[in-house]
Amino acid sequence: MNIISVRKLWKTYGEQVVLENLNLEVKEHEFVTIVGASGCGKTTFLRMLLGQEAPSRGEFLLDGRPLPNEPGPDRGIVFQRYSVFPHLTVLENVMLGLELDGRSPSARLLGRAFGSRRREARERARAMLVEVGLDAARDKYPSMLSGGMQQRLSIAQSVICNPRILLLDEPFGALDPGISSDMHRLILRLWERHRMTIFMITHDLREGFELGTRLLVFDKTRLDAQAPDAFGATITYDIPLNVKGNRLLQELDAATARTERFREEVELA
Amino acid sequence: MNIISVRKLWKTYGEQVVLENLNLEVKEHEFVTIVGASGCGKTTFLRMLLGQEAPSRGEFLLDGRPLPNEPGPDRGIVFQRYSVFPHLTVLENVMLGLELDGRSPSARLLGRAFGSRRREARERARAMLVEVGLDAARDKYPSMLSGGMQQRLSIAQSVICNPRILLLDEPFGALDPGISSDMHRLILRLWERHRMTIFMITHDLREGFELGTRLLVFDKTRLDAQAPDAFGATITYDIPLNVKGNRLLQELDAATARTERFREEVELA
Amino acid sequence: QEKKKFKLAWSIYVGWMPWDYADHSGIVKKWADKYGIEIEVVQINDYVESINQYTAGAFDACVMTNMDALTIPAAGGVDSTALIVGDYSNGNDAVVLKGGKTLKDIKGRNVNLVELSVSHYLLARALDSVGMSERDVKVVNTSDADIVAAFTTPQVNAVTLWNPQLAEVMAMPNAAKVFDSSRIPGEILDLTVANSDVLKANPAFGKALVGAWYETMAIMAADDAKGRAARAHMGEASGTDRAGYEAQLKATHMYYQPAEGVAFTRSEQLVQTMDHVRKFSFAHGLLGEGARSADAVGIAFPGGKMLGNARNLKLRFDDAWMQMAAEGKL
Amino acid sequence: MRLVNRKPGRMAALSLGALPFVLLLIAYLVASGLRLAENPDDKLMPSFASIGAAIHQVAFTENPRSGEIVLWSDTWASLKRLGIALGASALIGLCLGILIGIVPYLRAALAPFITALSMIPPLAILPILFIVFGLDELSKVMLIVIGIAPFIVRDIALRVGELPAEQLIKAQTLGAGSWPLMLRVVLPQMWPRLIDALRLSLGAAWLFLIAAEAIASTDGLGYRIFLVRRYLSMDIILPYVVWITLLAFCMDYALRLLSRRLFPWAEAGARR
Amino acid sequence: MRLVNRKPGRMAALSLGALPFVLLLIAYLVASGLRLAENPDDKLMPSFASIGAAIHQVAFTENPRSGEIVLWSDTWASLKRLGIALGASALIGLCLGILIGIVPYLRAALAPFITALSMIPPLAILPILFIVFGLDELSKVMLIVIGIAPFIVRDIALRVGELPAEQLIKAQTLGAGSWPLMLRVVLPQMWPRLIDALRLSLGAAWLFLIAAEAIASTDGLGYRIFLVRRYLSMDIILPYVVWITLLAFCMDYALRLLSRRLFPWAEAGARR
Ligand SMILES: Nc1ncnc2c1ncn2[C@@H]1O[C@H](COP(=O)(O)OP(=O)(O)OP(=O)(O)O)[C@@H](O)[C@H]1O
Ligand SMILES: Nc1ncnc2c1ncn2[C@@H]1O[C@H](COP(=O)(O)OP(=O)(O)OP(=O)(O)O)[C@@H](O)[C@H]1O
Ligand SMILES: [Mg+2]
Ligand SMILES: [Mg+2]
Repeated sequence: MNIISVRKLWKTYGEQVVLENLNLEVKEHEFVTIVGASGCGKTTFLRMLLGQEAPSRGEFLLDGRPLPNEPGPDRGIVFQRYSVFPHLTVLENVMLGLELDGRSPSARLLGRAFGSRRREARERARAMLVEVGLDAARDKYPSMLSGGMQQRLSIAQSVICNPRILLLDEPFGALDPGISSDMHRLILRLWERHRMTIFMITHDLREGFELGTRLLVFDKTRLDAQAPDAFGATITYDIPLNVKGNRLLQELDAATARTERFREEVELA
Repeated sequence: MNIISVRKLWKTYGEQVVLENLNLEVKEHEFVTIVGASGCGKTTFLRMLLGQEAPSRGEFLLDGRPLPNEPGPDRGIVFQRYSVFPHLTVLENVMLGLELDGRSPSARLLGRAFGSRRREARERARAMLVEVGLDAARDKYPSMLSGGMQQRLSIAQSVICNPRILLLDEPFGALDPGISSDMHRLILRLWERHRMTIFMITHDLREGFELGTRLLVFDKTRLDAQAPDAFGATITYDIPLNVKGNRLLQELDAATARTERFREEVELA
Repeated sequence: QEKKKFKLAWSIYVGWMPWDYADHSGIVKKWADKYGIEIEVVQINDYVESINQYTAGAFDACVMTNMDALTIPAAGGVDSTALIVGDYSNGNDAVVLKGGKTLKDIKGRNVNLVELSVSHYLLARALDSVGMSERDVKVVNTSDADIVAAFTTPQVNAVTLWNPQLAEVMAMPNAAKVFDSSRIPGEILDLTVANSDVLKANPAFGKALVGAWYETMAIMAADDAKGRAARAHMGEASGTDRAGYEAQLKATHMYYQPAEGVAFTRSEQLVQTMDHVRKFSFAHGLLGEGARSADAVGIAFPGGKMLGNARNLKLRFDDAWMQMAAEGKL
Repeated sequence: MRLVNRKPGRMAALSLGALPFVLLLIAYLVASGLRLAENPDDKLMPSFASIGAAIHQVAFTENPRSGEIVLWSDTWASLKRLGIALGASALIGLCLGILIGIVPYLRAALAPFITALSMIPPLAILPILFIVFGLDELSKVMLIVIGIAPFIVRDIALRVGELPAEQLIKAQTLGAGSWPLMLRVVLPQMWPRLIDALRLSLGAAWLFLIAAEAIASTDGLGYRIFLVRRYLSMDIILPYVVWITLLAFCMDYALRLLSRRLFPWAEAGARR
Repeated sequence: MRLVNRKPGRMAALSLGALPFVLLLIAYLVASGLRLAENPDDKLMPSFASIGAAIHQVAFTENPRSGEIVLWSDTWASLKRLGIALGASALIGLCLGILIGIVPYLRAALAPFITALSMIPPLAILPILFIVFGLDELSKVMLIVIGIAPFIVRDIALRVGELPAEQLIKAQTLGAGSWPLMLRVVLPQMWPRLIDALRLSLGAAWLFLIAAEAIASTDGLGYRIFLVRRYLSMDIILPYVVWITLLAFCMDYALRLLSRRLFPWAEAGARR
């Protein structure tokens, strides 16, 4: 069965139609990348998937049932404007999701883990921080981090929980190519291992093509110059992509090698 | 004379050395693009140029005199996290700089323009909004804009004042390729017309190479795995680029054409 | 119903300071022990609040003036008995003018005073005495704590007030006392009042209170070291010293002997005074919104004399307790 | 659905909001009934019938002496004082708060003093206030102002301090001097904060009003309350207190609506 | 350099901060001198000599009756009451404020009631309060709590409402239920806000303390002021007021330091 089904979905803000007549079926373990012009409604779509916004019209189904209209641990998110918790250090920010893990009583009662569970959470968080290159900054507060570091922290915080569906809103926009491809690898590995379903918005077409198993293009099909808000965007292209996980990892390595070569060339110059 | 001279500049936060021994001379009307790993101190460098942070050691000269340690209208900025004024509509946000223009008494007294000056400011702001594609959203408040729209608003707000030095911190990171190249054209045109000096941080190497007349790479030259904060980054490469304004504009047009072609190809698929 | 623990509320005023001394020197405890009960003596700084609390049932006895006894507990349906008539104001309350010689000069002025208090009553009696009425002045309600400071401002040029504020005001330049309570002796009474029901069920409570009071009176009246010490204690507790306190005593006619209290309680003058008071109170709406005439609340005096509605007898002047003290039967 | 996401409908919200008031009313009725059973003349917690009679007396019957209806003339006198005082406090709070919040030299010079001022219990230094402001209307208004303005100043200064540094820097790069910066960037963002601060200080404002009217006055809601306190007329005090609370509640509500209407950008950002 | 960017040094800040106090002192000296020249017995603005004598009396001389030094025993009694009341108010404010701020159903049920509560002038319903809470220590503490807790509740609720929606959503995607959300995300971010709210309500707390002590008490700073007020003993009242202000000022300062020390993340974000 399809994990996500969207049928005749409309979203309006007041007079403005943002999305119109959206239809989409997504199977488990797909990696959907979304591209589209700025302001066309990509984030709005993700927000509806999250349960933060309600559709104005149409159906939004998860596993065939209406999407719960509240966020839940099954759907993780990395917001476009990286939002981390200002009162927690980097390490605590990453541990939070593990500590909140709903199964243990201490998590339910105190939102904390103790003893061996805490140690384990700590270990896993540290390992994740190493992966996103923030281990050295683990005791800093978010306000002391650079933009890209906050972005990576936000990614680490969300992916460590291994949600069933992962929503990424321009997650690598603030990262340099090297770290960006590290992140690609990380995401792909988690995607393979936990068989997540991923929705990722990106402005980097190459990234969209390379990472996804399917690329959606959001665009307006009708335009009225007099009333630019009268028509909304919808999915204009839905392109299946054939490059798959392992193969892509190899390609990424090749790309990294190319960057290295550039470096060397520059050094010679 | 050089507009900016940096001599033996160090910047530390507590124990952490962020920048070490930076030396740089920049002439008027240069377009300096800066690349470097996330968290290596690029934004910190811009913040010092702005007067928001003081160097820990070393000299920072503007026109041969110590940089004033406060921001001023000669140095415009587009922050990495787009910061616009939440209480002003899009149009008012862009008009603000024109209204604050220090020469008229009403600007000094009330921070507003009246009569013909106001009409003129309005016209110019509207024209700028058309250029960044926000004219339809001109009466919205920033909280109602998408991430990319806020970013464009922030750019429009800063460049409309034609500062002598323009500081851009990953200005196009949240924009799709089409709008991004529109922005490139806009910036280049302003750069040519007003003979600004521009510093632009970017993570898109291509963007860095194509736009700038000079590319700086920030990186650490020394590393201590035990104490990752003990050494700071500095300028490891300083590459003069030869593509110049007009020629680049043509290249950009070609690039746009390529995107269009991609579109058509996809449509055929 | 019978009980063992009782509470007396008192507030700081010259005529009631003996309660503080009686409490601190152990006299109250001694008398309470004698009757096998416990009496808690509680100081409440806000005079009105102490009566309100008594009326609301938080205390079994409380000190108050005759007028307040009528208008607050009695009008509030709490049957109250005046156990002890401690003193009357003999100059402790006065009308003071700034830049005026006689009471007649008050005409047309704003008079600052604690509205509906004995000061108000005094002013009414004063105006009466020169053929004026309240219409000839404008009463401005001013709390007793602020009245001295108010008098220092140019806007205020007539006040009615009591001691020790009176003394402070008189110390200021160009303050003239134009009428005081010595002109209406025996009309402003300081009483110790107890709940009649409690008293009926527990006569021991009344006996202990009266016994303690008159023992204190005896000490206080004496011009020996102990008496001086007692007066010094009372002065200090009221925020001044012995000299200051004795000055206040001079304007207070204390009934040191129980017999004097008994005699006064039995006198016809008390009936007349209470008649004045209840008429004044009724005219100012103090007997409650439901009161149709000054007769609404009944007042009983020794010897079967009575004022007002006999079926709503709520204030009783009872000489029996003081009589017991006078006869040494306690 | 999580508790934090479950939102009551309009009707549910209204009835939920009314619930505590109803409970309080019931508690009063029970307590009052118990007391009245013991002493039918009890004044502390009068029955609704006698409160109704008192209300009729003060709110709908002309006072024979003055020809005025007591409640309305009291209300009018009090609201006038309160209005002037709130206006003055808001103005002072806004101006000083912004200045202290944004000009470091002024902060250094004034913040400790304002802090100290806000700690002085005004009721303890009334005599000095009388000398400075006299005893008439001015002094009552001033007592309220002294009571709440320092709070508003400090609150606004705190809020100015919470503005992100980036905004102020951006404005300066757009050519704003100190003064236009305050006028165009700080001030407009402080309006909704000022309304919040005013709402939070309404209770204190009424308190000081009542205290002021208790000091030397011939009309006003506070005057009446203190006057009838002399004979424990809770049948008048309680309706007066309810009336005051209602007036204050309505002012609070009006201010909130005003804020929503005038500053939509402020609501848009936050959650509530 | 723009005024908003010019920062005084440490010494300059200290002397600037002292300036208004010095001016006030001078103003007092002049006014007092003028009044005393006219009437040497004037009690309203006593000279420093007589204030000094009074201070010596209350602060350094044992009271022969009780063997205590009045000022210290008063201070101790008052601080105890204040401390308990502030603690209780903070606790109530934090718990209720967070609940009201984040649980819509609770907000609907309680926000109007708390608003109404905060508007009731407690001094007007004293008789009922005293009947409910008695006349001993509890009632004094309760008067302060009733006076300031509603304010803190409302302030905290407002602040919770200002938390960005993204944070709460993010926490929920990380698996937080309503309770852990409050505990781990909202509560910690409210600590510095609570300290701010406490600082802002210190003045009111002292006010209510003094009012409570003036009504029913036999010790405490407010009691002493009440006691000597009828003699217009400004030579005692003024040092007491200064002492109260100083105590409150120090509490305010200590709270600010505490907040800086304990919640570095809160300072880092904002400008100040
Ligand atoms: N206020 C601060 N306190 C402590 N450390 C800070 C502070 N601000 C920045 N840093 C540290 O300085 C370093 C450089 O930060 P900066 O923002 O300049 O990086 P950047 O090069 O702009 O990175 P990015 O590309 O991710 O934006 C980071 O390691 C960051 O942790
Ligand atoms: N709260 C709101 N009120 C009114 N309009 C809104 C609101 N939120 C979003 N919009 C509008 O909805 C449209 C889509 O916004 P959205 O954030 O989904 O764009 P996006 O595709 O994510 O763009 P970007 O790539 O720039 O992030 C925009 O035109 C925006 O102005
Ligand atoms: Mg978006
Ligand atoms: Mg940066």
